[in-house]
Amino acid sequence: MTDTPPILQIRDLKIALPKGADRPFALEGLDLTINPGEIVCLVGESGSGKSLCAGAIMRLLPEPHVHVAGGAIRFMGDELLAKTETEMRGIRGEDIAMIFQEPMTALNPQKTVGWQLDEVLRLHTKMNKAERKARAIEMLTRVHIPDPASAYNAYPHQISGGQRQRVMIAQALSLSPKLIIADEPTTALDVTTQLQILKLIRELQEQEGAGVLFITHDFGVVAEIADKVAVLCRGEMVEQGPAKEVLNNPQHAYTRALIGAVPALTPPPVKPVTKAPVVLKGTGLKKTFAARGGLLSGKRKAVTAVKDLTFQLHQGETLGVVGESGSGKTTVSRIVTRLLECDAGKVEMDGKDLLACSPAELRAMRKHIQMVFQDPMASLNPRKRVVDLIAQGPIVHGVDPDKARADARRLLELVELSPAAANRFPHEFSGGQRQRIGIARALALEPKVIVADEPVSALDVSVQAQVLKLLADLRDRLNLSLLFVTHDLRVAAQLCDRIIVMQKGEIVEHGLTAEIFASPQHPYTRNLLSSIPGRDWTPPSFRPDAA
Amino acid sequence: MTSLDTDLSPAEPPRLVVFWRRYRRNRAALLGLAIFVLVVLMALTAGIVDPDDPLRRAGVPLTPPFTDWSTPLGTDQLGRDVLSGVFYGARISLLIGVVATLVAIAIGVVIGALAGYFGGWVDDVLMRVTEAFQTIPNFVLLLTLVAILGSKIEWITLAIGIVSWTAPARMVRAEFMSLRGREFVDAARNLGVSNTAIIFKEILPNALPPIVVYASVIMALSILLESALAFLALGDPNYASWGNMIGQGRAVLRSAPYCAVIPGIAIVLTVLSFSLLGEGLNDALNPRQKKQ
Amino acid sequence: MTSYFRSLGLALAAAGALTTASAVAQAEEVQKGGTVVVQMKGEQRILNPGLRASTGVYYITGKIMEPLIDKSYEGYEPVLATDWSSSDDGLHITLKLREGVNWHDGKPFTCDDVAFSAMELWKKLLNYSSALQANLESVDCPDPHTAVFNYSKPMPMDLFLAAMPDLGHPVPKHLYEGTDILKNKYNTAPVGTGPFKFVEYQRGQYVMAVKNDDYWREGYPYLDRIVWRFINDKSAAAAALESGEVQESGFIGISMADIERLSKDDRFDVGTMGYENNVAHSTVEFNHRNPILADLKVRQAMYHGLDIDYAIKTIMRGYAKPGRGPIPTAGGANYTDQVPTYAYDPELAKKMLDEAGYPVKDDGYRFHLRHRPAPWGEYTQLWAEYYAQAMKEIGIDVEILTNDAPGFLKGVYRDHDFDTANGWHQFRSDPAVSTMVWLRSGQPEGTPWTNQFGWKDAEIDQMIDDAASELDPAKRAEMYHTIQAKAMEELPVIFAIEHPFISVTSKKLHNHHNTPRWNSSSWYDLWIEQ
Amino acid sequence: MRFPFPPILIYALRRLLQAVPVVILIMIGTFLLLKLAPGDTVDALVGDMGGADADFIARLRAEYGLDQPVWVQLWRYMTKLATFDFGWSFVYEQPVSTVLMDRLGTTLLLMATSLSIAFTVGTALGAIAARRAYSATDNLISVLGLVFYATPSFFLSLMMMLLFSVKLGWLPVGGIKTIAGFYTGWDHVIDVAKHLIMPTAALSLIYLSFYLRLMRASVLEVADLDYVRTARAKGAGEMRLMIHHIMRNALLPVVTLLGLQFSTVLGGSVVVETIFTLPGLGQLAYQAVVQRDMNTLMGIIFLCALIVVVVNFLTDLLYARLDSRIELA
Repeated sequence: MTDTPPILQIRDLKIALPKGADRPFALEGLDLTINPGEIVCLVGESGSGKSLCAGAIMRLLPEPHVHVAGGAIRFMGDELLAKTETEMRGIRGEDIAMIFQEPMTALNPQKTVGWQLDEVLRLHTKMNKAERKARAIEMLTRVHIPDPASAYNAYPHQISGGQRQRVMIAQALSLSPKLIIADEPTTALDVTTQLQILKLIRELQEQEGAGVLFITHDFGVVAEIADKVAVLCRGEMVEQGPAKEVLNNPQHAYTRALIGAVPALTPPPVKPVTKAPVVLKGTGLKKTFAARGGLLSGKRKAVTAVKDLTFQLHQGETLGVVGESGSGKTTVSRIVTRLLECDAGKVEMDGKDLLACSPAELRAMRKHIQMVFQDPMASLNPRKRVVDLIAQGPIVHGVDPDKARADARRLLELVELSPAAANRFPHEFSGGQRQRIGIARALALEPKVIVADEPVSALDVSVQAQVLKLLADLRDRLNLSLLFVTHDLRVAAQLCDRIIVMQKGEIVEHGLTAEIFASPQHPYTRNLLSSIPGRDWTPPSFRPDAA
Repeated sequence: MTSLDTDLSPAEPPRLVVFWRRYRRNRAALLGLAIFVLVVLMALTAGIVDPDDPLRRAGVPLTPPFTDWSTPLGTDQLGRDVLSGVFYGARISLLIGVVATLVAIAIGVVIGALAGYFGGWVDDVLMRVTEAFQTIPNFVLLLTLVAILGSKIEWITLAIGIVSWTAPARMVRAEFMSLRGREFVDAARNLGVSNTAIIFKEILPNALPPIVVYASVIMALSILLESALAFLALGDPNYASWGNMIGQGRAVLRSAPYCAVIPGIAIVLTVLSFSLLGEGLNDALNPRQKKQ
Repeated sequence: MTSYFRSLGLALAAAGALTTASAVAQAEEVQKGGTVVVQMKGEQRILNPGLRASTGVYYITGKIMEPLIDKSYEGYEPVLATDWSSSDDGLHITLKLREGVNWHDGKPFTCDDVAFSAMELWKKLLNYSSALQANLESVDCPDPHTAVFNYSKPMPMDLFLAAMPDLGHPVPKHLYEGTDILKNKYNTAPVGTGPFKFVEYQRGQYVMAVKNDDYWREGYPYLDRIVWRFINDKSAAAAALESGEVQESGFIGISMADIERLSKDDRFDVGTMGYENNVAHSTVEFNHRNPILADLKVRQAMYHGLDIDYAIKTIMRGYAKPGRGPIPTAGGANYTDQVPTYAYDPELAKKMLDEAGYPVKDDGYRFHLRHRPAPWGEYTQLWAEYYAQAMKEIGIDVEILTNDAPGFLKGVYRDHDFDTANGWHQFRSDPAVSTMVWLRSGQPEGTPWTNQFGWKDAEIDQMIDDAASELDPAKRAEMYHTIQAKAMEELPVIFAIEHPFISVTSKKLHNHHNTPRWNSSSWYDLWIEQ
Repeated sequence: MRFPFPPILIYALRRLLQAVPVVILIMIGTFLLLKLAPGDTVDALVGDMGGADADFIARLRAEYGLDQPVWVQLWRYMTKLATFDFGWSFVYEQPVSTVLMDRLGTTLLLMATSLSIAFTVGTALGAIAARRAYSATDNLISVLGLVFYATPSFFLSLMMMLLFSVKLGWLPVGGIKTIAGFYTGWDHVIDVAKHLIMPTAALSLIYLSFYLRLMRASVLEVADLDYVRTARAKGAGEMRLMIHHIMRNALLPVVTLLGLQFSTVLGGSVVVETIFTLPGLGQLAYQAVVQRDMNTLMGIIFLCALIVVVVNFLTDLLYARLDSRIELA
């Protein structure tokens, strides 16, 4: 890129894990170079060691349990590993700045935005109070915060997630650091916000000419922002190169697998499901939350989560409910399963209104409509063995416990898990495996409808693909009807026959997935689609067995 | 594909083993466990150490310790054997600790679970009752209950349980409030599991760890409360309890300090062991906390 | 628990019988001024001896309010009354009142005060006194310094005299007349004629009184100030004595072990002198409604099972003697030791119980008893535990039911819900007005410290009534000896241990414990080394 | 989002209203409970007087209204209470309000000093222990805290008294001031302070370990939070982290405990007040139970409820002050 010396040079970095961890080194032999004005993406799945790399550069590893065991980290030619803690303190925030994943938790909730911006300046400059404030407000302006002066006085909980991330960026950039480490900075954000933040990072980095180490798991984001890409697999760097190269022509099998797992934005072929009978029908659903105000205040604000929602789900069909956070999509999934009581409307199944059922009737009806939850850890009772988790439903509905357990073992095979899993506890499984158990549990009751609430959003991309494939297979084999709630348009495109796009509790657009992706009608849908990271990049397709 | 998602990781050791591994990391907790085991052993072997009634006249009153080997730790004002009292006292103290704790936890779990799970007016009513109990100073309530019921050991234990349930109730309530929103509870409801089963079979086992830890606090407090009652001469004199021994030994504190100091040390060590035990349990049941 | 001291005060000339040092070093020169701090184990909240007959009250108010007549080792001592006489029919008692005595507020003390106090307080409101003065018709005041008590039935002069030191405290009429006497504010801020004037009463803390410069005994008192500090906790009280914060502790205010310890400490005088008027019995009381206990042989066997000497040595630290029935040695002529006794003999006890038809059963016991101990603190509790210990040795299981005072009183005296009970009970100078209520049947239901034991013996009842109306002292004494012997034989109650009270006094104090009811007296001649 | 004055008032008023049913519940409950106790105040009084004859006893019962059915007594009491009339203490022969006011000062002084010492020392030690987690310092602090906690308060009190009053003669044995010392001004303050040292120490040492342990856990937890990492990444030093970032958030659960513990400490002070003869509400409550002094005990419970309401209100304010996310309205 340029002839100037690299900002950061990592040579043969080794990070040791404590005894008893799944491997001795979190990172082994990492080499990485970042030049000025360059955005280097460090890509990997969870547990690949990518975040520890950032910790090593900042010298903020949780020592002594996790520590650098070898190698060199040279920053502007200086060896960081040789610096004293005091020297490091001078470098942190001033020369190397960091942006974290969770904007909510990464800001001190008890201090105003202004105070936190001020702190960096106070720590590293001799500016007086007025100058610092001017600088802070200038930074807030640069990150495009609407009303910088009032944001300065606000507490983090008083501004939105996107704005908080902007504050984090302002804080990181306020001393024009030479290196910015961004650790999954957009993962927690909605897709439209994500795009804005990515653009912002790009924009500011270009202005400052700083080097950026961008840590992410999302190839879409990589496609959006990276100049260079390094791919980590269980602590080892398997591939490195210019972004375009790696994205479009990956060499290593792992990279290929990862990229191959990224769902393409091409919807499935249209199935003639609309002719099939309707199994689930929602009419005029309405839900308002009487949210409590502050912890101590008695005033309650009403928040409308869903207003006047109507939909139909046909036999064998997958209906996607798509929207950003706060759109009410999750509320929909809870209403139709009657985990939440609805204010008005009907949910009919076999001509019976689920919402009007007595508790006893409802318990019987629940058999027919099962749910797969978002968080595979939280949705499995950690104190129950897998076999009991799966057999629980049938047992509740009167099946002989021994038979139910035998069935449960068979179901494990159906979701491609070894029967040995039956006697284990949930925490002994990986995320994808847990989600398979969740699916098996839903299937155990042989339901007509499965409501899946973001079932893959907590999973790594390769696992995500496998679980999606499993769901699709099962749906086809068992002729299931699926109500699939997701925020991820790529996932929706993969699985859903039809989609409903929701915004602020209302349906703004609905129709066949292919049609909506091809020609979105509503401006919001258009905005959503155009915000998908890496939408212009079509992942090269590999046969799954290519490796 | 490099790794298949469906491959199982190697099986983990049984929970008890994991529990013990975590527990033993805390050295203080190991010490606590050791003392606790000792106290339990004392309680169990009391009948062997002294097969007779510990309240009988065993020797010349106020024999100092280590002077007469038939009463190695000396005798008290009425010639009762201090050693035998300490051993039998372990029984009573443990009994009071365990039973009072069970009573407190049982009341606390029921009230806290109902309030936390159902919320709404149930919660309001139950929490008002809890607040009412919490507002009355617990020791004053205890004195009142003992004034009503008399100083029989059964009643004292029950009364201690009754004045100790509010904290576990609040704790259980908080746990239930956070757990009832968890997806596994939704999952159970979605399977058609009844409320009772959800409360006791789904949520309660998950709410237990902090309660188990807190149980050690109640045990400790129960023993201290009993000794405070005995100090005010409201203990049950029909049993040798450490509290009674101190309460009476206090009169001879200046001339025969061992009468109060020996059971006093027993109480301090036992309460200490409960507390350390609690910390160990916390580390073992609550692995969120940093490991050493 | 203070204050279960009842005393009526009767002549008890036997000076210095039970004793310590002190009172000898009269030669020393008196030092005037200074403050004496007294420890009180419990708080007497009513400071009016005309309303509450209790040593706890006199302990404080004795210095502020004076009785008409007090007692010394020599006999009766004129205080506010200078002379007394009775009409021959015993229906009129005439008192000459001291002249020139003023109340602390400056108003003169006259017969009107005595008449008002006698009619409105002593007769109506003062516990114990209302029975004594039941036959008082009126009090006449022929002149301001003469009071005539008119009775409808003869009042023996010696009974009247015996009662006066405790039950003869006049109150100032001008402060009480026309008010609700029970709620009068001077009940807690007494105004008297005594050597010390009330200053303040801080509840839960102390009562303070200062020297009365206008006191009628010229040149007295010596002290500037007296403070009564309420220290319930016996260990704290002992610590206060040792640290010099407190100079006197009376009525066994600290533990027996500390009393024994301090008796060897040369900073303190420890002894029973000055309590000749206050002797008590530690008892075992039976509920005769229980058929087992109604059996005389069982009661006698139980007495044989009690090692009284051991209990005196261990519990009372030797400051006591074995009881010999309802009249203690302090009973003077009325006392006798010619009574049946029950030596400690567990084997005999077991044998007697076997004979009575109560062999040891499979559970190792002959029978089970529920015992209620009075919650009066250390040695009553120890006595109860010793009793249980001793009974177990002869095969009787005793379960101790501990309650606080109201619970105990209700359980024993109102509900009769007990098998045995123990407490201690004060002998009030004359058996007629004290321990006989323990034996006489027909006591009003629910009255504490009376015969609520279901004990009824027509013979004893008759003997008690006869003795009360007998006017010849010698005959009377004889009758009491018979009653005493009979009570020891029949054992309605075991009067197991007789013990006086004990004071611990700093040697800095002089002229202390020099009257038979010293702690209740006015302390006008007490002085302290500066 | 500063809170202007009126919302606080409104908030205070609402807290007060919320407390009303609780207080009524407490009062009725306590009344009925006490009525279950064997014996009544006349038994206690007669016991105190050393006995009395039957007529006298009956007259006292009628005088105090104890001959009425329980519900009549309850109704009479509650209607009087509604006008804030606490009634008359038959034991002290004073209006209950006077009896209570005499004691309130001492109790508040004792509680306030011991709780604030327990709180400040406890949190400080807890923070130190957490920062040096699992070191020797941590172990020493933790175990020492536990030992004090495990020692029965009367044992601790008696030992202190023995050492400091009897052996060393540094501190007075008990009481709230030197009687007949007649100190004024600063001398009085110093005198009272000297008398309060041991009782305060005895009480605060017990409760100290609660704060210590909670603070230690809380600091450990907060120190792990993301924003502390953010502050580190900004280049903040350990001191700064502790003071500006960890402390305030870590204090939140501890402050909650402060509010909850107030009535517990009042109960705990029964024993300490008895030993040190402090004329406080704890000892008064004990005496009231033993004397069956209904009105006084009810008055204490009522006062206690009020204090708890006020303390909870204050902790709420403190909480809101510490936690910017909470608004009072």
